[in-house]
Amino acid sequence: MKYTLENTIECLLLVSDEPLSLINIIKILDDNSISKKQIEKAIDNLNQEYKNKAIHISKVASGYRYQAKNGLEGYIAKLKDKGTNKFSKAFLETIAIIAYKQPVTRGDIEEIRGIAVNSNIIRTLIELEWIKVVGHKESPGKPELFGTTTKFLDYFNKNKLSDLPEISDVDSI
Amino acid sequence: MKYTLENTIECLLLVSDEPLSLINIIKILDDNSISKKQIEKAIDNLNQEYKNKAIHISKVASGYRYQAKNGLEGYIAKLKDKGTNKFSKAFLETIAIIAYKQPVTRGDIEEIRGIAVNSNIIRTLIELEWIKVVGHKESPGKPELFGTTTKFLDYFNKNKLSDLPEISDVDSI
Amino acid sequence: MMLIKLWDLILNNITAIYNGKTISDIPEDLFIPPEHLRVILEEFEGPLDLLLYLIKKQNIDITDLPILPITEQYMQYISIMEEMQFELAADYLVMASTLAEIKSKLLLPVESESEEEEDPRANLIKRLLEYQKYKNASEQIDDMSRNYRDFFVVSNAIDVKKSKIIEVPDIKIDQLKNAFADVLKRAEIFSTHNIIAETLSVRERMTSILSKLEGKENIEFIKLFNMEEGRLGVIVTFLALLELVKESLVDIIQNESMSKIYITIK
Repeated sequence: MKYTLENTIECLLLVSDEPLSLINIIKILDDNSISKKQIEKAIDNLNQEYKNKAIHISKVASGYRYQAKNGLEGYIAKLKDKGTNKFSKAFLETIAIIAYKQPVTRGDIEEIRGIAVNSNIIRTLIELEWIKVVGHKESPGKPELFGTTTKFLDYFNKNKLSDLPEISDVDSI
Repeated sequence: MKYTLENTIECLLLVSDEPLSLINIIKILDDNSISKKQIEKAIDNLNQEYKNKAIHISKVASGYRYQAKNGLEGYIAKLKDKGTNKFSKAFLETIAIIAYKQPVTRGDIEEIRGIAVNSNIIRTLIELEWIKVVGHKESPGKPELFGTTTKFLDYFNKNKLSDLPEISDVDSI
Repeated sequence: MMLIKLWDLILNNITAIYNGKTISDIPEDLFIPPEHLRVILEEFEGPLDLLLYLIKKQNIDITDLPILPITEQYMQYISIMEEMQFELAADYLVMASTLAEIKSKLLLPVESESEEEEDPRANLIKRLLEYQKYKNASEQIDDMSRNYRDFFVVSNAIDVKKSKIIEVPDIKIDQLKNAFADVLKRAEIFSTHNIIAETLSVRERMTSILSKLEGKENIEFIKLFNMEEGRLGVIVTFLALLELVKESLVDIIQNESMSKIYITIK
């Protein structure tokens, strides 16, 4: 290898569109002598090196990715020309039900919300790869069961489903 | 500033989807005491720091951007092998939005699709010469405005943009 | 008349968001244009959401849901929506009949022989609480830090040289049109923008004006017009210019009155 493991991983993570898991990295390197541990160690070393830098490697549900540290939001916001990422209430309620009650069918969502599910919302969630079909319910018509994906967690900077805020039963309004 | 000029520029260039010119960077930093020379020097320092790394900052027509050095092509190819998205829905929607809503910025496209624009798609569209930069929006960071080209119309065998099929009842969709 | 009834419903404390502004405390004499009312009505995510609102507004203890007044208010609301020819989802009517059914059950004399007769309201109360639970969850999700708003991901930061010759995709014109129609449908989900179909010729002209200006200091106003295009062409160019000014992409400059007008890139 022309570069150190650290430098190689740094480059791969920066080139990638998506977070890379340890397994992804091992597959790309295609070298049996490199263990997961070594890669984890290399990532630690990189983060050590970045101590004073404004970037770092962060671990989310689907793997490792670079993120900006706090402190430059003002500049980055100017750079990004972003929309405000506001979601409609219907969208948020739908994803909340799927996230917290998965696996759920469309019918389950309708039952809770008391109103027909907007197919565009389901389609968007599938295209965003925030949800996927995880199976079919054993009932007439074999409706699809939806669950959330690691990409959904990535978007919110979470590692696993249990990192989502806890919700409790409601007994008064 | 919480970070050194070097670390700030490093972060901005990495977060940006597009190359940044010296003027872009100065605008973003919004600090009259920083000169072009200082920024050039900081970029030099960064490249000095990257001497053994697999990445470096390189100057292209529209500004500075990170590039991979030689030596990791094999790995990068595997990483990018996941399909160029050329026939994907994202590709189609991106070109459709540019065609029908031009001139648009990346931010506009993201806002309409609700999903981050894949830089590879924009690059492919530019390489195909289906779109080009037609100007810059007067907002911080001066984001590029994209419009379609005659080559795009040629491909669809049309003379002018208004020959594209009309989306008549948009409101009722 | 219709407005007054609605007034009752909205005045208390509904905080409907219209164009990002809260319109909760509107002076009483202010006329609310129908399209604003529509926005207020659209704030409800379904019959359960409407019921929750009515219950909250009256500070009712949900475990002792007074079906009669709630049903009346609910029906009142539905009739306003119908009067306004608001496209009422069938689910609202289903709820109306559920309420009516519960009401009639409550009016029936209690038959003592059936032990442990369930309260007819129990199921509805359970659904309301369940819905409130997920409404809370959706607000929590909305508050979570998210990419591009609260933190920034570095993705695809490095340019990689394309070695292969690019392959031209095979796209039919209808696919393009359908893709755009799809995207517009989807855009409704992200609530921050309104998309209006504009005539393509104006959009095209905007692009061509910008292209003409690219790299130049300015262009004389009159040179942008091609008289061979006739009246329509002139109008299209003019509209495109106005649109460019509106989007702050160009400036129109005239140094003194009656002198030449120039267009510059901003």
